[in-house]
Amino acid sequence: MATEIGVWIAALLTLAIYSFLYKDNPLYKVAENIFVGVSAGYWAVVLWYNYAWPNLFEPLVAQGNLINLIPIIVGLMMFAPLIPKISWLIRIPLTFTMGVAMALVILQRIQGEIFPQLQATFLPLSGVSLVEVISNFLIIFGVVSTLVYFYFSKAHKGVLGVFAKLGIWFMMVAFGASFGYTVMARISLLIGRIYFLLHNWLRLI
Amino acid sequence: MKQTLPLIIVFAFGFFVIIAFFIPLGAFQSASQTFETWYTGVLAFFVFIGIFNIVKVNANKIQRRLSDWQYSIILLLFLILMMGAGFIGGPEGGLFNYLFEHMQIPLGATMFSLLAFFVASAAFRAFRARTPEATLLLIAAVIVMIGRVPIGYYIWRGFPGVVEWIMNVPNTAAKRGILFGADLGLISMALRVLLGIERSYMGRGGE
Amino acid sequence: MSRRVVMTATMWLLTTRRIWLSFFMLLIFLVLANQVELKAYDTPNDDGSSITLNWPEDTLYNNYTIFRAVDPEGEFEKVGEIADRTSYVDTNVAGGQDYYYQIEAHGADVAQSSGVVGPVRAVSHIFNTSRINIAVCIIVLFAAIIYYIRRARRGEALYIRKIPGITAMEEAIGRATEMGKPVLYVPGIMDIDEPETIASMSILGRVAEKTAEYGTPLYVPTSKAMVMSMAQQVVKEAAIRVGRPDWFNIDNVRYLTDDQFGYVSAVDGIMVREKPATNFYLGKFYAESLILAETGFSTGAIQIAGTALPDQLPFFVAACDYTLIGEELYAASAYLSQEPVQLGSLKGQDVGKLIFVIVVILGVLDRIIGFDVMYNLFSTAQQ
Amino acid sequence: MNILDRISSIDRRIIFLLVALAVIIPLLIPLGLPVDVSKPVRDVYDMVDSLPERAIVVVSCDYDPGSEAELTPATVAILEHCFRKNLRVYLMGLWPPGPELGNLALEAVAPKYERVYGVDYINIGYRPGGPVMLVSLGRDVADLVRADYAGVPIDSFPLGRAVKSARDIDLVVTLSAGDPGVLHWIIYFSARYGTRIAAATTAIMAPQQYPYLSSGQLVGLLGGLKGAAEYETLVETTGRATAGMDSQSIVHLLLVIFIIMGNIILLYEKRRR
Repeated sequence: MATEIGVWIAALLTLAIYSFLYKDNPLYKVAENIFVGVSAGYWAVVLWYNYAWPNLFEPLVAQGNLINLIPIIVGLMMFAPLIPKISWLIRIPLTFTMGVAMALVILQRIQGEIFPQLQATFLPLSGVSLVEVISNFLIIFGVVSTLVYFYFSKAHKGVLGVFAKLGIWFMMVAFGASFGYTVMARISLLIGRIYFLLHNWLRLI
Repeated sequence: MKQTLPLIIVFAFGFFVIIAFFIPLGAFQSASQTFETWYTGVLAFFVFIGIFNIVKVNANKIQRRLSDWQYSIILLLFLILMMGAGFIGGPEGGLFNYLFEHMQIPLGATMFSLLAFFVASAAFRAFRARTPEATLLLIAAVIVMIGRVPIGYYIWRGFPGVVEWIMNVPNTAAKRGILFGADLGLISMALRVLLGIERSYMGRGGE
Repeated sequence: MSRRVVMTATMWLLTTRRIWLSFFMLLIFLVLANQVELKAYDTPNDDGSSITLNWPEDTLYNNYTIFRAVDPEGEFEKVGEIADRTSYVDTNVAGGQDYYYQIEAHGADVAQSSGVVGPVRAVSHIFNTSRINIAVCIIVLFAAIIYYIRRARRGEALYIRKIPGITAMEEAIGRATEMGKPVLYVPGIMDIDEPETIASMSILGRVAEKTAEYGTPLYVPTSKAMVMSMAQQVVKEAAIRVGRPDWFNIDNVRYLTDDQFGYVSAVDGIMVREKPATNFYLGKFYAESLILAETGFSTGAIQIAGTALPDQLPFFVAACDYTLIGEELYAASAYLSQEPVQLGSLKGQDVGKLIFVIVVILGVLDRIIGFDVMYNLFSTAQQ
Repeated sequence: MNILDRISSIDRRIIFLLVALAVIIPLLIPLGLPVDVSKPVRDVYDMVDSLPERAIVVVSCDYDPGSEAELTPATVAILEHCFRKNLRVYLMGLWPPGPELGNLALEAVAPKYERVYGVDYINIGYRPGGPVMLVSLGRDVADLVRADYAGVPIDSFPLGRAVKSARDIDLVVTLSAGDPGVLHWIIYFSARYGTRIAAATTAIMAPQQYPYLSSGQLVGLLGGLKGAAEYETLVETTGRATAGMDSQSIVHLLLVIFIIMGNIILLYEKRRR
């Protein structure tokens, strides 16, 4: 068994959370609240040392870089709702960040996703092996039929209906794949914890 | 003022960033850089306000003796402990890292691993082939689940190849179709925000 | 004939002592043939802050040193070194100044200089021509969306197809009424700035109308305080609309906790205690989707789910009776609310999808013919 | 009461116990099942392997303790490869706890190859601002990064000065557990600046990455713990990922049996009606 106190703390907290599987209980709730408290504190400290001090405050205090006052003042407006009279000021940081972020969403989704993904769908249907021709055809067909499924302006009847139906089949296979992978992820996390208990704490492996 | 100024801000900054994307002139690029830096600065305050809200909600809970208020004391205690350790000892201070390594990591890692058990019980109870669509989903899921782990390879050497094909062909096709649809949705929402038609995000601040 | 020439030459070489000379000549020839062919030009579409150099790949060399001068006759100074690449961008240039470049290539045991190229000058461009395609795309999409929103606002009825999950909603509420059990509506765990949550609120309005009409209790537990106040307003207004203001009970629309797992276990508690006959999960969900759907299944409720995140859809599809997949959630919200902005945007997005389908088909045909026009049209390559 | 009825009304805690045993037993008594290597993983390996010595690789730890079990083994395996190839590592994170988790991995791997902090690798810590930050990071690293994770000015390190913009970066490897993460590296960084991106993601996110693999926007992909185990196989180390693969196999088998049994019960119930 491990002798360091740290490993014991970690192991006991791990077991406290697993006690939830039996039923909800005070031990679990204690662990849960420690987690929220510790993570929030961690965020604050890291943000300060990594970013807020060297990028915002230090240039202002040490180098007299007054332009940094702008993001600081706008950022402080996030606290405006505490004073009802000026609570509307919070809209300034909200709209500023939304403006910049949404503009970049428009640009980058087109440059980084729509265009390259369209290009990647222009697949060759000749001059490659038969398996590839079939696979490429299925990809093109799958993309088109999925798009047809999400076309809301026409009733899904006739040819459109057939495409939509096939679109949903493609999606179901894709969701099945995601499902398998998600299961894998959750199990991996469990393995990680049990490995910790057996290896670092109990020293069995 | 309360309505118009925010709408002018969102419109002006948004369209400036879009236009600057197409204009390589130095002035436009450095202005973009400045706005993006400000954005990051303002966003840092979002985190601070998040922490502030956690404190407010829990202090309120303790003060009004709402149900389970005792746990809020624990939460605040550890929040203060972590911040104290970090701000007094520095981010590389012993206690700060100790708390991170021996409390935050195991707690965070264990929290989500609980889901492994729920996946298992759901696999038994809820994942049923009630419709043709659900059947297709389950078959694909079972192939991936077996084919992606070493036992699949052990049972049949061709398994990983089948899984890769599923991932590369039907999965890619459907995910790409979904992606195009989602991108259009996002762009249309972004446009509505920039034009001030969509304002619900402002509600976070109250009236 | 050439064969004879080569033969004679070889014979001549081999039979004389001039073989050494020929070796020397061959070396010179190789060196000359391998002289690095350097190209230098103003970086296109930039702000005039750089000059791009490139040269053909050669397996003999892997390290390159770049020299620059302001006068071809003057002193060349080293500006950079680069390994395993055949291009270099000099960013340390002054606008309007003429520059001359030369590079030196180094291999395992060979070194070679290029000729001097120049003059080159860094020029500031006003429009990035390589991004015209993106500009056109933005204009087309914006135009389509704005056009349809305006049409919808003018009161024009825009058609949206029926979505299976919506018809099922009414039946499911009816079933709960028959069984005398409540309805549970979970609007996801995110705040009201998420589009999914906004869509969920429009759908909640219709669900509340129906439940109020039938007098069935409706529980709406939320994970965010803002969502709670919005949901209370929505439910209350719905009750007033159908003339049942007495039905609205503010305690049924409650804020539980922000914490993800705390919220799920509390919602699970409601399911187990109250045994609602119908569960709606509409909004943005993460890992909790699985726990909710499984618990709901075990209590025997009819479950209708909808979310846009593909990661969580599989659990809903496998464990719920009806699932609104991805954008169907927004379509359902537009369909039920008949709000012009939502209807118009949806229609505009449909135009976008139609364009994408046409582009894909043209692109594939183009590929078969072998023109690659479409491919180049959608190129976003860096220059 | 018939046996199927009894099974269908089984207490879920018994299922929990079975799952726990299916994980514990193979960890104690390893089966040593062979790990096959898939193409997306090999592509990452080949990419890293083809980089010239002293090339700069950005390793972005975009995860938190919740996904530590899946992504730390991948981080360790990639760092192992980078240091062995004498590449320079520029570690950062889009999630606050990421760089500290990365630091634990660095501390485990760097001494093995005698790599020096500030010269061979550096940790620039958490970078807030998500996608918008990535756009400005690619344009001007120096403007954005002023200090390393411990608050030491970046200019005091030789490696700190070596990266000025996206042009100086040869490869970005993102270890990604959600947003912001791999998607944002692709569409906000790579699409703008042309930098190559390789990724290790949680298994949940892996299927979403295939469209980017097929378009070449992603160089390669390590999907979940299995991806990490494959990378461990390629760099010839046995870490936590390889150790977990037997348990992973057995639990998957168990779950497939659960799914099949659940559906047999469904059929049986249908027929009885």
